[in-house]
Amino acid sequence: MATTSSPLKPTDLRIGRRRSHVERVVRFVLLAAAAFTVLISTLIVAVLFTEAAQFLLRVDLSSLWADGWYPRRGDFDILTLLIGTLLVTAIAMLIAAPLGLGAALYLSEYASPRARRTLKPILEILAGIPSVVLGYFALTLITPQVVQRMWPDANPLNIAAAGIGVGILIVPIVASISEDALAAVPAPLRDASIGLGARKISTTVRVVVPAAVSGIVASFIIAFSRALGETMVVAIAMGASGGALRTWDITQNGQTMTAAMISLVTGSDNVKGDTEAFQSLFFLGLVLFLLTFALNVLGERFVRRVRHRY
Amino acid sequence: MAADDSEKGTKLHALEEMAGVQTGREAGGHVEDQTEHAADAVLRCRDLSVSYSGWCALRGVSMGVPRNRITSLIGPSGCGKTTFLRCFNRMNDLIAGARVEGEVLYEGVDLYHPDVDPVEVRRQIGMVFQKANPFPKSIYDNVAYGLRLHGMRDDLDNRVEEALRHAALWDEVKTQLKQSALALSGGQQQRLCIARTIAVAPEVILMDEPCSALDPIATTKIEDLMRDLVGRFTIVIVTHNMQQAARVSDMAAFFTTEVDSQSDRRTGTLVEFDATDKIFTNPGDERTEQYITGRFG
Amino acid sequence: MAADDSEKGTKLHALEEMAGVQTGREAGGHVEDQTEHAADAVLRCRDLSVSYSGWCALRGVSMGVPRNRITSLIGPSGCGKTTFLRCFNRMNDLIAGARVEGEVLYEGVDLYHPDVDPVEVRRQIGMVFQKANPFPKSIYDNVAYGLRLHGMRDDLDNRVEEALRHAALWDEVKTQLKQSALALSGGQQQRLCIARTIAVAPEVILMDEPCSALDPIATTKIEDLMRDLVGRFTIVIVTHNMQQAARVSDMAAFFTTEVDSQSDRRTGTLVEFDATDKIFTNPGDERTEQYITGRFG
Amino acid sequence: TSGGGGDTVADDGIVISGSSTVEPISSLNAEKFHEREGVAVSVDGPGTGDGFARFCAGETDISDASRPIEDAEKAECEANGIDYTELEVAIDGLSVVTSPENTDVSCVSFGDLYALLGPESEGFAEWSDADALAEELGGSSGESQQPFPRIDLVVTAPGEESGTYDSFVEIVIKEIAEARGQEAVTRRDYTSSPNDNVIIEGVRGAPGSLGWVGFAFVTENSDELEALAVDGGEGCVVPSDATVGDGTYPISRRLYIYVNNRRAQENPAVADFVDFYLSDDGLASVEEVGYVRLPDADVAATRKAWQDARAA
Amino acid sequence: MTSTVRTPEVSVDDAVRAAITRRGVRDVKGAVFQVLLLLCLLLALLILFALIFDVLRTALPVFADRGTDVLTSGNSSVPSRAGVWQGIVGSIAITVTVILVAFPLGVAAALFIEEYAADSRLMRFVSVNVRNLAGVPSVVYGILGFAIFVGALETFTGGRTMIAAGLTLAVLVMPIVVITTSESLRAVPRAIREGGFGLGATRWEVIRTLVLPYAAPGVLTGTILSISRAIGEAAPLILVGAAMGFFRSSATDGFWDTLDGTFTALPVLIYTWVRQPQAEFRELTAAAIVVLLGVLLITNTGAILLRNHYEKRRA
Ligand SMILES: Nc1ncnc2c1ncn2[C@@H]1O[C@H](COP(=O)(O)OP(=O)(O)OP(=O)(O)O)[C@@H](O)[C@H]1O
Ligand SMILES: Nc1ncnc2c1ncn2[C@@H]1O[C@H](COP(=O)(O)OP(=O)(O)OP(=O)(O)O)[C@@H](O)[C@H]1O
Ligand SMILES: [Mg+2]
Ligand SMILES: [Mg+2]
Repeated sequence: MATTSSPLKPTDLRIGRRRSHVERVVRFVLLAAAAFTVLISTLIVAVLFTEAAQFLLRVDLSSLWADGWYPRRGDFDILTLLIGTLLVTAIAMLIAAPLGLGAALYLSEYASPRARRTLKPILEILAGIPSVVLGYFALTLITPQVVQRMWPDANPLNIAAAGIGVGILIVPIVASISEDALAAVPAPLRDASIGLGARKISTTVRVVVPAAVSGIVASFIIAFSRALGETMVVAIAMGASGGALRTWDITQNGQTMTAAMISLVTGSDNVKGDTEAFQSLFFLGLVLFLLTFALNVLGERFVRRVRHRY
Repeated sequence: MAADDSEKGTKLHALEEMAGVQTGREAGGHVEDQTEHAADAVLRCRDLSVSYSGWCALRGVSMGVPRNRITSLIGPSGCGKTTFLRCFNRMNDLIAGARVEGEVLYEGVDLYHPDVDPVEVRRQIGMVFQKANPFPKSIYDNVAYGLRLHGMRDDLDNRVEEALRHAALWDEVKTQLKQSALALSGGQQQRLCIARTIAVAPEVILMDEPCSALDPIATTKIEDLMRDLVGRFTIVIVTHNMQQAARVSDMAAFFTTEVDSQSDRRTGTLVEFDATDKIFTNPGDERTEQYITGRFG
Repeated sequence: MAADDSEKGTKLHALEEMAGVQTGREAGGHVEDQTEHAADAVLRCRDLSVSYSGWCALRGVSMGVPRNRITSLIGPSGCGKTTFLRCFNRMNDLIAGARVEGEVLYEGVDLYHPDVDPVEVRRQIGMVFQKANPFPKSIYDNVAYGLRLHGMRDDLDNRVEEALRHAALWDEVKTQLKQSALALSGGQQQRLCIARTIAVAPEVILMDEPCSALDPIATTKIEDLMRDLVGRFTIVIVTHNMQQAARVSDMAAFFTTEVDSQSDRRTGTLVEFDATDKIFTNPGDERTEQYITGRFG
Repeated sequence: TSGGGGDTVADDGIVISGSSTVEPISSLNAEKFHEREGVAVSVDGPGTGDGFARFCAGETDISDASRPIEDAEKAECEANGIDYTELEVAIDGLSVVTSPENTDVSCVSFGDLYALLGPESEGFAEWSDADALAEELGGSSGESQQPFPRIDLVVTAPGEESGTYDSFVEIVIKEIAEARGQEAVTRRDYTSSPNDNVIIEGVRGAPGSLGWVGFAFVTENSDELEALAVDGGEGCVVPSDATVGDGTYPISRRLYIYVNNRRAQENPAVADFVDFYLSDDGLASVEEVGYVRLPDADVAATRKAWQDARAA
Repeated sequence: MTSTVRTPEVSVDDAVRAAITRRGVRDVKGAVFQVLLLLCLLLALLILFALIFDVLRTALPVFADRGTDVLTSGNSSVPSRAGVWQGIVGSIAITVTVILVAFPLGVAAALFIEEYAADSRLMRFVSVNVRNLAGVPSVVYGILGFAIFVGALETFTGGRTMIAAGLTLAVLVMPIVVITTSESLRAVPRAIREGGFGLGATRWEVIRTLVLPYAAPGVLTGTILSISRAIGEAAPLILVGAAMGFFRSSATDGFWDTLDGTFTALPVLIYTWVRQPQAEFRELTAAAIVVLLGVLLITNTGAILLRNHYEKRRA
């Protein structure tokens, strides 16, 4: 075995040609796949920017500050849509933040391991419900049973129901990211608090939650971003109709960016021919993309903060 | 460390009376006697066993922890030192499946009596953990945490300062009380944890390998601190480091594991409990000697 | 263990020549000389330094690993033993940010030469890890894994059996070769990992605390196995357990850390390298003595 | 399958696209035809304009349309050598609806509708706000109901993306708007919905409601909605099968299918399908999906046009 | 608190006992807090059950009257004749495309990012990029699909077809596949990889023989979950031109005929029907939702069970 007699050369320490060839080919193929993901984002950005730029060049810029969103009439008041989007998202967060955080706290701090094992998957199922279904739910149950009971005059298509529907949709997002953050709080911190004679509630409220706060904030941001981009719940519960006036009244019909996009492509007669109206689709897409992108970057930053800390 | 040794010498003198009381011990066997004779024991346990989900991790431990002394618990890994220590402030309550049998008396009161509130027990019997675990708050808030919890809000600043002084940390941090505790070095963090514990004026401080994550210099500081504090508190310390046990403690308890040949499971037991110098120079049990001289474990 | 000792005795005789060569050493300082004189060194390193992301974890190590001997690496935690060991089969390549400087020669060839393929290096210089890491496959497939990789497919059954026999595991597992390796006990798993390593006929076996997760009985088995294997292989072992180093190795290298007072970072260095009994009975460096007698670390 | 050249039938199938308004009729006929003849027919309804674009590119056999083909589209078809036959198949009436509780109003003129719903009506919160404008327009468009009641005007109607909206603007608003130099659109401040349920619910919900929907929906929800009579210049006419069918009800439009002649010749299944579409069975679908059947004279004319095309 | 106490331990006992014994009031605040948290969780779950109950109740008459006919009939403007068949066909074809495209690409990209790429700034950009892609709203993917797969690549996809729709959803799902795969890869113990490398395996050999088999259950679970997300998506399909309305197709007869033509999918069908005025369509919508939820429930539960199974085996 020992080869003292004939000294080794560096080239003796090489593997077979075939093995190193396979290695190179595989590496290249995998690299191509990874590059593809970059290509997609490049494409998204390129498509959105070029078409949106054309839209902006073509359209009368003052129409971006009209007092309503009526693309087929040339009124492209983006503020109308931003207000609608904001209202829906705000209502969604008002529901999802406490509900999701409460559920996460219960699961991570109070539930027995067995309860957690059964309850968490059920929450995950909630996360898997498609948004058309929640839209149906918002339209057929939330509007008549919740919204119109609180405000009898509420429009059958209203911002409140859409917001509640979206809120239900994002509860699992808040719950699961917060739960991860809470679970990442090291046990020694809890021990320290308990060892000092703190009760469970004190430990939870004063130690665990502050320690997990950036993860909790991240869950809010990510859920917020998801709510911004949610389409079908809004399109069904609030109606993806051609246009809307600016309104802050949540019992009335409004318009979000996403629903506006759907209505631009679902028009029946003579709709797709109108280039300006149609290109406003890309403009909306760009605004939505930039908003959610910014939020996601922010959310990621908070998530990473949790990871770095411990 | 040289200074430490000389100091230890005088302490050991004081201990000889204690050790005198701790007689009546054969190798293994009649461990129960050990506790009966303990002069002034703050904590005392009788035939204490702990099991995790039905499997016995620690069996039949009886001993007393003398007041205003440092008692060290030593033994190979997994012999149940931590488990034992956590019985004293009912931290084992928090582990699902953990069961404590036998009796633990604190000032004569059964700690596991149904009327006893573990939360209050933990205030009076504080704990310092292996890895320093300051809260991700400011230095000040770390120390004030327990004080606020227990409604000791009057004169908070003074109490915090006092605790930090006692923990020999005040001079190092007095200008940066509002800074995050996480920015402190490991040794400072551990002293902060001690400050946090003594701030609420416990009777006993339990320490589970408080120096194992620290470098020698930080370790020396903590050891000095322990010797300072022992006038006011009773300290129980788990350590892996024989030298540390020898340096710092007045009494030492040696635990080991017995392997059940059938199930291949291990159960911890107390082998002997005695004055530290006795344990290190002239142990009563062969296993203790083997362990201390490094021949097993 | 007694049997082991006597065996060790005879081995040590054989070593005395080796040790004779290993002269010219002062405390610290001129460590480089140590390697120049090594009689028949399979592996040799000169002024080896390793840094992680720019921070130097190990500095200026020079020594030779004698053929068909067991060389142990000892020292306090974090002194760079593992880091050093992994230089010998370029496992450090896998750590992003790790940089190896200096020279590592294997049979006279620079292991870090650009023409050298680390994959082949690792076949010839095998490794056994601290925690047994059998693949989640059958016992047979674990041993056959490396053989198949390197195209040693002919006579697979015999080669597997041979390797398991050499690893003193054949009798225990021969009826259950198709069973999952994860069902074996810790000690058996570690021997399986050794079998897996020797199956591909390496020149050198590097072992990083192979027994630290094992009980004494399994440890003894592995130690016996090492003494058996050393006739055919060169073995380098990292161990925390002084007793084990003393029992099993022919040569011992003692590492320690030097703390940079400014940055509070530690850098490992080789303190001394010599015949094991010399290191344990009459070390040339004060730090070695302190460590071995348990006075620091 | 009919006659000789059945060999290509199964392979090709029939492709129909175009108006989503006509789609339900074609779709139901496709079902019936499939059951009867076993021929697969694919139908979708992206819109009349889209339908013609595909039709004139030769991608479809039949194009559904809710308006006659426009000149630009004609040119496109011509350029591609697509020769087609226009067939009228149904009438779609639009009902102007209000709540049954609104007893003050029973008939409106185009001028009234313009005053209530046209581009100049924006901001009118009560019916009576439209009085002045309606008055101004009153002379030109017949019998006016004003003064309107002083009740809240709550408008719920289809949105701009819908074909029904386009029809309403085309028939009711356009002429007056152009005469007044306004854009041919409705007011913007109303609840628009692509969902007819919601419109019905909105109209039912408020006593002063106003809206317009397809004629069919009123017959289905007659106890919840009140269809107003409309005066197109010749007196108030209540919408009904009869008045819509004979054209006396003014807000109605014709629905068409356009058949690619060459495809009808090459693929007998296409011709068979159109035969079926124009048969009594096929035209019965018009009422089944809620539109109004053509008067008999028009049916005969359509059938004749088709016969001529087949013969050619 | 207690000074040097010698004999009469009784008094010490009492003092200490008083100090550490529960006072009259129990921990009310804590109990209320816990109940509140539990309520949050239960409310979230209750909504789920209300939804399912409501849908089932509404859909029941349809299934009772028509049985499986609802599943096998094509779309129709007459509610009593309409069924979800085209939706099912479309959803299946789209899902197959998604699996064929997103799964291999996603896993490959994840392998490169986790196993090959050095921890360089470029690679950090790539993985941040993937994370951001996962957060891009699905409508935006719809726009991308419309511009690229329907528009630019029309000759290849045939315009508004299932292929274009499938590719759009594949691109939408791919980042999620990458992320979940990355997570499973990171969960492979270092020791297993080191064992392979230590025996002289090349990187690809380590991946193929050790890492992938170990990570497979996690990768599969993640993939199933992300694919079930694709099954439920409607918005991007509407943007790439899924047929709305009472679309009929030859899909009523055959499966393959429809790949290059107009298409729809279950969620789009639901969106179409929910907007119809007739009450019967509302029931039909509920029935379609039951079908969709049924499909998703099966896939998701399957994935979760798979994961739990392997987690237990590993533990
Ligand atoms: N929460 C637990 N659940 C189940 N078993 C446990 C738990 N904690 C400890 N054990 C087991 O009980 C035994 C004693 O553990 P313990 O931590 O008390 O030992 P130790 O002496 O403190 O060891 P070390 O020196 O390693 O800290 C060990 O075998 C351990 O595995
Ligand atoms: N992958 C790594 N990245 C950065 N630093 C590392 C890495 N691995 C080890 N180190 C650092 O290098 C130093 C030497 O580590 P090494 O693992 O070689 O020590 P060791 O002597 O094997 O210790 P132990 O006895 O605890 O195993 C330590 O300070 C360690 O924190
Ligand atoms: Mg412990
Ligand atoms: Mg190591």
